[in-house]
Amino acid sequence: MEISDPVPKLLLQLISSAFQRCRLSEDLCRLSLLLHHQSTGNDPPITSISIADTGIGCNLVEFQDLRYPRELNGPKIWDGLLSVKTTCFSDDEVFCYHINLDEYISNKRIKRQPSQPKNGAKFSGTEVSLTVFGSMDALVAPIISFFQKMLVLQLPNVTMDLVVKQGDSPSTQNQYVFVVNADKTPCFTASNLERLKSGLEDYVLRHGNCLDIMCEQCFSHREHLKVGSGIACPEENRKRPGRTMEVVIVISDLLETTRHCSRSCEGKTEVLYFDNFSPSPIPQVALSALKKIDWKSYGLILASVNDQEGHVFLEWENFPSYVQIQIALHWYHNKYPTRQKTEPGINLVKKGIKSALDDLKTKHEGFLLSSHARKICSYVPDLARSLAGLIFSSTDMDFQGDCLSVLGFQPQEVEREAVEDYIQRKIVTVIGMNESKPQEAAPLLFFEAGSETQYFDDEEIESEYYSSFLLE
Amino acid sequence: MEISDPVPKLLLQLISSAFQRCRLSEDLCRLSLLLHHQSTGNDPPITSISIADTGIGCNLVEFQDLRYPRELNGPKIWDGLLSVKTTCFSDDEVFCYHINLDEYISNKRIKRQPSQPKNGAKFSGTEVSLTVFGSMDALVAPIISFFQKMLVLQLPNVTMDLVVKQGDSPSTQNQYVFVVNADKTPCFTASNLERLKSGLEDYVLRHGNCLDIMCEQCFSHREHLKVGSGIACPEENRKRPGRTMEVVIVISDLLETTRHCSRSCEGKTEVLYFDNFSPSPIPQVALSALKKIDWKSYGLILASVNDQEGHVFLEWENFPSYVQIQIALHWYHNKYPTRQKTEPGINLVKKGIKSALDDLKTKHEGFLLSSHARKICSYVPDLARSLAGLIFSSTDMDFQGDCLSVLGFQPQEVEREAVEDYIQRKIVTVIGMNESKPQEAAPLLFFEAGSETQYFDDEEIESEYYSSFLLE
Amino acid sequence: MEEEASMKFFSDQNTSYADILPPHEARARIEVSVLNLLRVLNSTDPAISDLSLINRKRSNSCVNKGILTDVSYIFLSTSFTKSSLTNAKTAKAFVRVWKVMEMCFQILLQGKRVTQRELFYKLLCDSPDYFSSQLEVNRSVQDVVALLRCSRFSLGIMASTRGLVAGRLSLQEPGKEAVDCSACGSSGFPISGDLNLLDNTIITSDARYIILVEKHAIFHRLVEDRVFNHIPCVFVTAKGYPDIATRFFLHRMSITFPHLPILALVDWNPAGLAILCTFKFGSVGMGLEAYRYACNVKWIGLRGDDLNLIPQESLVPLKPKDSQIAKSLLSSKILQENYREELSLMIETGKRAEIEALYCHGYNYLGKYIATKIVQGKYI
Amino acid sequence: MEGKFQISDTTNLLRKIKDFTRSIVEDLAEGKSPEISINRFRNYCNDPEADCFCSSDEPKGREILTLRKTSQTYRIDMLLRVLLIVQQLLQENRHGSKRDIYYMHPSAFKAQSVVDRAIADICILFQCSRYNLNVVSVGNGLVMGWLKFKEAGRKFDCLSSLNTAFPVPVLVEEVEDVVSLAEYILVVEKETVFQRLANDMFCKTNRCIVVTGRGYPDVSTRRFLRLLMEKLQLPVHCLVDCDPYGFEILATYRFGSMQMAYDIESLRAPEMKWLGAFPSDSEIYGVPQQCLLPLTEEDKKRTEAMLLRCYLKREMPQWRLELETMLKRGVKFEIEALSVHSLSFLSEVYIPSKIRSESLPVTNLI
Ligand SMILES: [Mg+2]
Ligand SMILES: [Mg+2]
Repeated sequence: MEISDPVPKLLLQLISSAFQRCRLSEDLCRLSLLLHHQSTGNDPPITSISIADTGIGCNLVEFQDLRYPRELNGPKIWDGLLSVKTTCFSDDEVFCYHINLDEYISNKRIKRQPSQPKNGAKFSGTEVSLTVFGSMDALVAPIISFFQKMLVLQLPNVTMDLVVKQGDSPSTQNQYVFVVNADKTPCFTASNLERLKSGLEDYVLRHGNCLDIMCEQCFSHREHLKVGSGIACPEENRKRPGRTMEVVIVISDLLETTRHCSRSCEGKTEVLYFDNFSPSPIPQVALSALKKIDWKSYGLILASVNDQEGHVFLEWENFPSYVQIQIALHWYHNKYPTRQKTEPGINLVKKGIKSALDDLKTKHEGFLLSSHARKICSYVPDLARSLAGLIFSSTDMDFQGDCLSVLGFQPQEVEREAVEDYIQRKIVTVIGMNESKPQEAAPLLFFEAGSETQYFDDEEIESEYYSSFLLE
Repeated sequence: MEISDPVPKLLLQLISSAFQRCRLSEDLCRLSLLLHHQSTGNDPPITSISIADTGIGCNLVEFQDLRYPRELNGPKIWDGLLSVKTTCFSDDEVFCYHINLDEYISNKRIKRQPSQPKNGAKFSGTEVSLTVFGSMDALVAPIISFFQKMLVLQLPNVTMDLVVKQGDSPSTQNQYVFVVNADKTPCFTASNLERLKSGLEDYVLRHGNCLDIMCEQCFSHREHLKVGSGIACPEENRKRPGRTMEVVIVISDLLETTRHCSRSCEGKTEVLYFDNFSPSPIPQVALSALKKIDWKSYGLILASVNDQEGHVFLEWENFPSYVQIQIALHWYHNKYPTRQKTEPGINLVKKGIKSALDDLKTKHEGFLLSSHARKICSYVPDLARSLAGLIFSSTDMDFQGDCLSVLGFQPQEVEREAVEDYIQRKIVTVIGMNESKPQEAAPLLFFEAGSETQYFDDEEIESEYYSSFLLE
Repeated sequence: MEEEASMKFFSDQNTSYADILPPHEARARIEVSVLNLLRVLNSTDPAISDLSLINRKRSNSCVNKGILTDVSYIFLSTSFTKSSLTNAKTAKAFVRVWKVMEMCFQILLQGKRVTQRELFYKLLCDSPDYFSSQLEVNRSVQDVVALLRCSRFSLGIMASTRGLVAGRLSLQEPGKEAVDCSACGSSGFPISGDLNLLDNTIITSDARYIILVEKHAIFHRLVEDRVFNHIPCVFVTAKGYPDIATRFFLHRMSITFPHLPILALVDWNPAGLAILCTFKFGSVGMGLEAYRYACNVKWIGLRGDDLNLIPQESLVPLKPKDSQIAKSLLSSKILQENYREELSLMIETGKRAEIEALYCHGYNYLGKYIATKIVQGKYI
Repeated sequence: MEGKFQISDTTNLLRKIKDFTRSIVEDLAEGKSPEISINRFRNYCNDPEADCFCSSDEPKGREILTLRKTSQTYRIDMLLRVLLIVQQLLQENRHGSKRDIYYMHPSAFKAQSVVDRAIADICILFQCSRYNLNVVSVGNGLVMGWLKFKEAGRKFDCLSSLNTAFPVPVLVEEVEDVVSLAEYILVVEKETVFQRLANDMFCKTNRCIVVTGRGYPDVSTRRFLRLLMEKLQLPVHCLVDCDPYGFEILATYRFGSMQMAYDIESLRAPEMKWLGAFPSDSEIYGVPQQCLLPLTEEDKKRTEAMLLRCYLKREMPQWRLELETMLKRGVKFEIEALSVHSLSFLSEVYIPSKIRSESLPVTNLI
């Protein structure tokens, strides 16, 4: 018998709470999870679970909302009893409670147990433990995945580890450590968004944080990643500031040689969602937002949005499979903890995503262009060639010199190719800029005080040379 | 009560016989018809009829074929009794008979009456008389018409008159005299055909011999009439000669001023038929022949043939209504009388008519041309103008003189128009001749150059202006 | 508003025209275009300059009714159409303009001229993605003309001309002997397509009239008969609708000899009148290049008055195309009343007559006809 | 003597016209239908294997026009109408064009082709060329180069301006005093190529005379070319597009046209050589792929029809082979396609090298 779904969900909630307690601490903290399978003699087997953190100590209110994870049909796998020990820095003792989640009457839920003295030691922390029937095989993967995602937030003061013990022999013990790579990560003073960007980059480079180091088979340089980020705040922030939607998008070219790396998403885009510094299933509203983004204006054609129990993947119609897009959304309130759970509005999510896309576009010319702009860009090499041709074929050296200096080249050092390249890049940049900027009229090649100006179309009089008076 | 149809028919037969007896006489003869309406007191009224001729005297065989004119329903209007007095030149007495047409048994039909002595007088003649009940109003018109048609044959030795008496007062007596206009008509030696031509001309000019003299309102000149005639003899004439079909056709333009003369036939063509020197209903075979003539080859399109109890009218589709066509057919045996009544064959009739039409064509150039020839003729004025132009514009006076004298003009008297006219007429004549002559095989002595497509015109393709800058 | 509109008619400010430039000046304009583009492109507020092309639509055409002069003309005003690289509709045309400019620049550098067909092939091989038909090339050339305001000829493109001249005229091209146009045969002297050359040709004449002939064959007849010996005149024909060179030449004549009346002998049909009007008023189709060549052309024949000279059979029914042309002519604001009347007469009678119809009076009649008309002052 | 059209002087022709008129008048006066015998000519048949007489100048049959058939009567009518005009032209010693004649009676003639046919009939009837009738046409042709001549006493001095186009003279028969220092005559199909050569100053570096008929050559251009050939005895080379239309033009210069078959001897250029463009030139000179256009169905039909012409098989089998090659390859190209790489390719490379190789016996076949 395995421990079935409801339990992991409860566990993730407990871990998340522990993580928050660490996060809010100003010191380095540790979050340890122990899964101990006491297989010896017992049938059904018993797994004891302990979640210990060195965070700021817990508030019993946190447990108020926990519900007993009920299996509709099936044997009872847990008695519903959480054993909680917690102490704040300023406390003199460690408080102990038994919390029976199977108890409906709330004031009967929590039973105070005798406290343990701290003996003057100054520390804070919490340990929550429980014992369930069944093997823990189904528990390990979601917990690892949770920790891996947690790392994306790159909170530098929290180290996480998971110990899985089979029986009592130390040889059957596995330990997983989840720690932010300190030398590569932003310092403590970095903003949440900066950390998220860095975290998502790492996440991509390490194949979803599965690896300890960057996968060099897939990515040769960190610089090959294109990262864009955006922030969106709700309108009412003016009155009650603090809520923020942060979006980071990382686009990476897989190396030619390892395009078919088994760990890649095959061109699918994983969307990570964090709700108040905690990995979270994506809410419906964000899902809708993802569907409603005008991807086409970024040259993307969305094929489908697959929601596999909170794990969301976007599929594209027109993107080469070796290009990977990774999206992370983080919705949080600066003043944590707040008990009031909120959801972002759909426009807020869209705004955040678009702002991240626009950021990408701005930073990378010719990137994420709409199909219209890409079509225009396809003309650019030709145009650049003609312009360079005009410059270099001219016999008027002054003119050539003027052109080159306008473009910032030194006359002596100039190769035609470089000029052509430069013009091409410039034009592409302008095309990209035009896309994101609200259209404002471009200047005319010759400054003229024309009367009405309109875009021409095919209606114009046919350019027959020997045309008659009648064409008037 | 009127004397109804059957009686006139019998009367016309009797008159016809009397006419033949006159015709065969070599002297001048007279044929008198007296209709006497004895209205006084009697009811129903009685009309006594007498047909007297000074011809050669009759042969009783003539009466053999007469039948009592029976009315199917209606009162008996006649007792069937003919009273006949006749004598030949060589007879000493006038023989009298009563012939009862109502008697079927033929040898009971004729009852000899006492003869009357001639007292040595030398004369010949016959008088047939009968008495019928009823008024004679319906009798007069057909009899007059009969006599008028009779005149068409223009037998110069027979004078016909009709006296119609109402009661005994001379003031109520009308006399009609039908006499061939001696000074205009051919002499005795003229052929039957000549007389028929002349007679039909008169018939037309006098509006169907209704007038005593030519109607000058309709016809200004006799010369305006175009007359054609034709004779056709049956093949077997070689063995038993004598039977002849003679056809005369008169075509007349009515004067512009009186195109709508009430007496004209409005463009319809009356066909007169004579059988052995006697007006006769047209036989079926002649009717068929009329329908089968290839009128189109004479430029005529036959619309319909109307047979109104023996009076046949042809209607044309394409003939102007002021042009009148009159046709007379005469089928006879030279050796008259012959008891054997014959009918002409259809081809004979056709042959006769065609020969008359061809006669017209020959005599009148450009007349009765087929639509094909008329189309050809439409080029004639042009041709003539060009030829005259070639002659008159030439600066070579000798040449001009040559041409004019070839055409029969005296150089000094020549006007270009006259020459042009003359040439025109000449060409039309040639075209008409070409028509009647059997077509020779087209003189094409070349082999075709094959039907390859010709793409280009050799000439300045100055078709409206080039409007393209393409210099090609 | 009204006043402002009328003001425009009397100033040259609002007309757009194409200059005839020597090669180095045309090249300079192209160079300025490149520099302007680069400047804006590499500025602090970078942009891709739009090309402002003179609007070649009918709606941008104006009529100059000569009040102070006898010359009326049609011209393009200064309304623009914009060709922009960032506009999907115009992007390709934008690139084409530069491609054509580049090609013309090369040609000018070589001191050569090309035909439009050659230009087409060059562009077809150089940039097949942009040019697939002659039409696209022609249009782009027009765009370049509208952008640079210089004539097609100045861009190094040869113009073919069908124009001929003959009569009492002497032409001396720079560095050559003078040509006596009364002695150059019935085929006449061809008007060069080289506008610079035409501009620099010395023209002398003792003629008293310039006679514009619609048809080549009529021109030939008049010259063969040496009609200019009897009527001191110069004959000009464009063999139909005029090309720019012929109009340019006629205009030069009218400037050089301002007192010579220009009399047009055209068919009595709407197309004939249209040809006359093209000489007289110009056409929007020639756009920027030719409005300045409008001449005060008078209509000498054929006209409605002459119908009694023509046999009935030489009058041919108007064809549908004629009616179409007539309709279009009538809708023109510039057409003067007595021309309108002639047109209406054509429509009313439903007939047209060719000049050749006068030959029914003999082949030498044409000269007499023209002389009579001139003597009687019968031209409108 | 037989079949050759002798150039008859005006008097002679006028006399013939008068004889003709007189004979018609006589026939009519006698009530006879006039019969006008018109010979038929052709310059080729469509059976390349045939043992035909197409190469001879003899008539290939004749028709007799009478007043029996509507169509023939119409033809006589038109013939006489035109003849009247011709007689006037001759008497007044003026020239008129076929267009002039047509326009004199447009409603009677109905179409230019009617006049054309009447003129052809008259030429055949009187065994003369069209210009003998004083019917001339204002040609479209142009000429430049090493040439000087007089037309009806007026001087044409092409030498004075070697690269200027002169119109081909209208009165070709009155051309005299032809003087030339040229080594050859180059006939080009198109005005564009002519202009190219002018622009390249081709005649400055090459001693030649360049002629173009501006597309399908008209009678004056062909007649003028023939006259130059006769007077100057120069080799003639022809440069046309490599397409069926170009070939048709070439064949028209070389063999004359079917329409004017009756007067072929004064119009064709019998020694003309085909300079190009040949189908194989596209490879030899690297014509870019996009300049090669596929033959249309119409093109193919045309080409197939031309391949049947007996004169090709008989006289120019190598031309025929080239034409077959074109059909096989299924592509055509214009002369301009040769010069995409360099504008002066034609004048500096292509034409000179072709003309040089002409003198070599091997390639002299074409
Ligand atoms: Mg016209
Ligand atoms: Mg061609």
